[in-house]
Amino acid sequence: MQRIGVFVCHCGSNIAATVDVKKVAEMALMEPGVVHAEDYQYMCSEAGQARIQEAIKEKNLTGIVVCSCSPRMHENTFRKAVERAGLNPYMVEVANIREHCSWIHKDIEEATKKAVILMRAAVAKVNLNTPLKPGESRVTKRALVIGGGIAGIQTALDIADAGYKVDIVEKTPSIGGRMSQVDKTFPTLDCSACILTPKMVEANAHENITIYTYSEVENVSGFVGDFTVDIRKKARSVDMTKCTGCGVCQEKCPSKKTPSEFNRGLNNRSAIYTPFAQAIPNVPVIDREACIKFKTGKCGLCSKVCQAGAIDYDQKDEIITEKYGAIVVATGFDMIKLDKYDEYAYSQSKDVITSLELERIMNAAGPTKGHLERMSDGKPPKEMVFIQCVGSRCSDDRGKSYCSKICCMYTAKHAMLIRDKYPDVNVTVFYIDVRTPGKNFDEFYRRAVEDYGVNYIKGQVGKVIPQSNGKLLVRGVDLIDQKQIVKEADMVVLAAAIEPNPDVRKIATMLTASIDTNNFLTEAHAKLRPVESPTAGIFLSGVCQGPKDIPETVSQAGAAAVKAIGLLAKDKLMTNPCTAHSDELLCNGCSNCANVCPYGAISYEDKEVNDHGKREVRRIAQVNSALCQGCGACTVTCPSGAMDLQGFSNRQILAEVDAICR
Amino acid sequence: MSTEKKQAEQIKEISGVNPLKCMKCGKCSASCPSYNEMDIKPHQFVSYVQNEDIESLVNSKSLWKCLSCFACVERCPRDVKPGKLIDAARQIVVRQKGQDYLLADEIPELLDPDVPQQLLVSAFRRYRR
Amino acid sequence: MSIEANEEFRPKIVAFCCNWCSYAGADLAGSSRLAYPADVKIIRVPCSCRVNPMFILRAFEKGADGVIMCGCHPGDCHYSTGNYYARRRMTLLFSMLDYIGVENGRTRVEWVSAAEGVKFSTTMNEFVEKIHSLGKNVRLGDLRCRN
Amino acid sequence: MQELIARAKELLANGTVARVLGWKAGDLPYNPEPAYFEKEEDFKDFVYNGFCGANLSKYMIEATKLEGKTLVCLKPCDTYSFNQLIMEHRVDREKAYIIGVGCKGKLDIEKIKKQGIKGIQSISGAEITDDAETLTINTLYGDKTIPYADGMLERCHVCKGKEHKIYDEIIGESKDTKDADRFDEVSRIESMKPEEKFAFFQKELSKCIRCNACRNACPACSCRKCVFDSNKFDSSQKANVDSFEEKMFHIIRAFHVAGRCTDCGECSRVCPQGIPLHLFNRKFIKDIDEFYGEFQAGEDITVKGPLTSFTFEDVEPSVVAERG
Repeated sequence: MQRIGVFVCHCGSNIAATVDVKKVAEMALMEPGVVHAEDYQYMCSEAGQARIQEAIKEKNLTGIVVCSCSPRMHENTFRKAVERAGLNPYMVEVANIREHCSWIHKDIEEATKKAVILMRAAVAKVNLNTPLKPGESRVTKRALVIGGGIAGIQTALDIADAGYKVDIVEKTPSIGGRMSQVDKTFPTLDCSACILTPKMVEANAHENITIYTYSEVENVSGFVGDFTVDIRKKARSVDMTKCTGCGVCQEKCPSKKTPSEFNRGLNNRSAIYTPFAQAIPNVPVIDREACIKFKTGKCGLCSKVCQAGAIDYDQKDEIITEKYGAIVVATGFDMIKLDKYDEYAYSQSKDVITSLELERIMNAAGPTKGHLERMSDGKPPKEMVFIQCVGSRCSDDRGKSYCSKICCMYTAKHAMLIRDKYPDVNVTVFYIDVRTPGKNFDEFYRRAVEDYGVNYIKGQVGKVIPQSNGKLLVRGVDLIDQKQIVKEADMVVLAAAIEPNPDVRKIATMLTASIDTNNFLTEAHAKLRPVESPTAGIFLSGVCQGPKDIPETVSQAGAAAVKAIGLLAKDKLMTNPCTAHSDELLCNGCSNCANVCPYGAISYEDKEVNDHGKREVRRIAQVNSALCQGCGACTVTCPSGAMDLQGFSNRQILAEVDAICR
Repeated sequence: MSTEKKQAEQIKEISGVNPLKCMKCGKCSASCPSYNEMDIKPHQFVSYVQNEDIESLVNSKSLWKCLSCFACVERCPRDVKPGKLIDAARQIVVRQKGQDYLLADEIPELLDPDVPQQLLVSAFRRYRR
Repeated sequence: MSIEANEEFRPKIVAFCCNWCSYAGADLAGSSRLAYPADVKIIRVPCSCRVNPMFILRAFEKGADGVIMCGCHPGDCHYSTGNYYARRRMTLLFSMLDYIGVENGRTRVEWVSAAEGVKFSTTMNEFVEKIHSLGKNVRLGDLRCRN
Repeated sequence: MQELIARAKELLANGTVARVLGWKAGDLPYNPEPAYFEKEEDFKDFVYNGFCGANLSKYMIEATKLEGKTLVCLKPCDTYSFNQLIMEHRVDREKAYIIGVGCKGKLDIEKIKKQGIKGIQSISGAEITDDAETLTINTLYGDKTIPYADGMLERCHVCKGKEHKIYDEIIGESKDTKDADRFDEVSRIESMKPEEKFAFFQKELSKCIRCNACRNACPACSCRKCVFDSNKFDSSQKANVDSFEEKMFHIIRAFHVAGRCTDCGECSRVCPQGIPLHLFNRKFIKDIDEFYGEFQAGEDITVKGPLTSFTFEDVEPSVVAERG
């Protein structure tokens, strides 16, 4: 029989205001095995932990139940506390009487009753707990960063500077990401390329960084400290070791009709291409779908003009398998598709563009060489309208429920830059709210209004109608002046919502990292662990976790790097001891458990067993506890109940069921 | 419950709209073809219901100026759909039995020759219900 | 029984929640103060695939009026595939319970992610309401000895 | 039968097999029982006829642990069970010599008796050497004749086919005796109102005396130690009528064999109380077929069972309620 101590936390008034904590402690003493019960202001505090430790020593406690907040919050705190008092850390169970009780119920009597039942279930479970010992697993001192935008680059640089090897896997032919498409950055207006390119170069030159561009993560197995990842290096058709990056092939390539991804389809690129001038690596790829050689077998011009002999039409996709201790996801974002927003005429008029397209138009290396002009006729606009919140803050299925966060600021930036460079152009911004939290952000927005004369109108646009004269009729409203506004514009710029890169769902599944309904990766704790995924060893960097601007992305990237470094710095990791275990006397050797094990942790061996004096060789399931992650799939598929899960055993769960239904 | 409160609840029930979801973007008013004729603007319908000022709403010109074109319903990003609110407010008036809000004889006078007959008939059928 | 007959029916409801998604979803419902009836008591399991049909039957046998199991959305399982197995097991179990005449509203599976505090709360509210409409569980006690 | 005996003796004599697993005559004309035959003289009691319903596959779990090969007589439907046992590594194929014995449907003495036939002294026509069309029953009250099919076990009316799925040699002819749909009864119950379903199963299960015959005969229920006898589930108190196992025994048993049950029908055949236990197993089989595609356990040992596999598009458990 266990000697159990029950400790009921007030959590200030968080619990005590709705749950009669004294009553819970009092009722605990009536439970089997309970020899000590008390309540205290803050169990997680130093003093609270000390009380548990004292009670263990004074009353020879063998099991502890803490009635407090969620075990996801403080289970570890209490485990460590009892360990210091000489008790096995797995002899602790937490009854969640805050998140699952005091915070959701108002009636004191009802909440107290429930808290007592939750306490009983935890006592029933701890009565059956057994001391568990964690195993050890090694840590591969290498990190993988998925995504080569500013988030991925920054994370990789920080990890590499700490002395660890890092690989960056980037899907497109060059690193750089969305930031490389941006012309100027707010709130300082410095040129995006000027601050990004040095970082790209540094990453490329860093002895600890290996960059795989035009590559994708194909498969992930293993677990924290010991992931095995297959990376598909897509055939570039250009030998990276030979290419000098002279660019002649791109000039001579006769197939020049593919919309440029980098310029958001505003102009075309050749079939053999580098996405942009500062691309890293500065080695082109052949787009096999567009290449005449691949389509018809004829042409081969690039090969003829290449002095280095780098063109290799026979190159095949290559699978690189590498081991990693930590994985950082930095998959970034894209703009949402606007096909559901007919009222803004995006697909009807070339002069209705997204903000990212405007970035390319304003960029000196862009399709218009940096001249502000209409994409339909090349004429300079006189009247420009910006529409905010297109697809953001929507509760219908056309857009996203969240605020995209960056649009207010980049719209102010665009408006300001246009007014600065083309003072004769009128700029009108239709907004719902202008959101500018951030250092020097509101000052920036006010400058657009006060110094540059940008016309901000509180109100939304209902419809944009292309006119026969080539102009765009914008029908909006000014909610302050209470009047409808009908305005002819030359260009309309839509601040389209941003969404996580669609590939992230596939990646999250491979990593078993959780993801929300908007495809943003979930953090382990919204406030306290914002750069870690709940899946151990997976870290989050940049917009894949939620909308953010460049400064925020860079700081989060650094934070993710630190977390990854913290992991890589360890030589060994303690493994979760809550693993499956097969009772050799009950095991039939039927293989059903091995069939459902996602980790290949179950093998079979012919073993001599002594079944109550009867000796025989039997085929017995063996669990490799280093591989087992403790999901429990095997325990249910086992018909004889031989397979059980330590820490969540059949008897423990049934005891909880019984206690709740009592 | 006061009559106004009851009516406000009734409007929410008939329309199926939760006015608290409105973020006051004004897209409804921007879309409305009858905006200039209205005394209470489409985006204000929401706050009138929220503030339970149904008296003003049912006595407004807007009630009968709304064409039920549903542009606002179509485009509302927050699922608030002011067109449905005003439609519900109309229902409230229609349901007040015995109270003549508009006599059939008064209609020709109000007629705009540009309004298609079909629209008139269908609207008449709709609001006479 | 007869004395309690006039008392308000307070169902006993057991909710099995996987540690990674649904238990966290329940925590989020808590920290967002999204109320649901106190009749629901949560048991934490590592994964929905840890839920043995025997646990559910045992709950009913011990007097539970409803049992709900929550796990990560299919495709999002922390252990990759656990909820796919759980889905098959629960489908077959529920179908069997329906077959022997147990009201099928007494069992439910809902996929709730760690970010879906609202869904957790709504689901629990709905489920409790459903159990209220079904009343006390009388059919899942002893099938053998009653008459 | 004589051909079978001769061949068995021959294999025993030449050392191919160390023993023969078949049936020996019981004390009544209709209750042969499974038995081992190791010596030539043992064969005087050997019998194989229409009453040899017992599925001998399960005995092979222990038999293949013995020294030398065991000759086992398997009817076509028994071979599914044997395959399933191979899949689960419970029998050693190398230590079995399988003679696929002919089968023209097995007989159910209870069903015969229910037709008002009492005082049975002997039965002819059950030897199945002919076409097995008529049974002549010699009773204290004179001879009675019934069509063979009217005396057949329920499972034979939904026969899986006359093909042996695994064998070393075949002796005797088999006949596909299927003349009904095996899911008819399940569908009938499914269409009842919940109260009716409940009343039906309550009535049937109330007969159970927990003799464990079903579990002992079932080739899928072959755990070294059953969960109902194991303290791992705290359900080992067999005598306690209030205990968990008493209440849910049959549902849990059916669940444990779901996806592994070949529908051999032994559970219902051996139940002394005549509970149609196969209706539980068949419900699972029907659901599995409907939800996850046709599946016959023991037919193909390379296919994973439906409960140890999945597809991303599987139906949600809510299908049960939606189906109405």
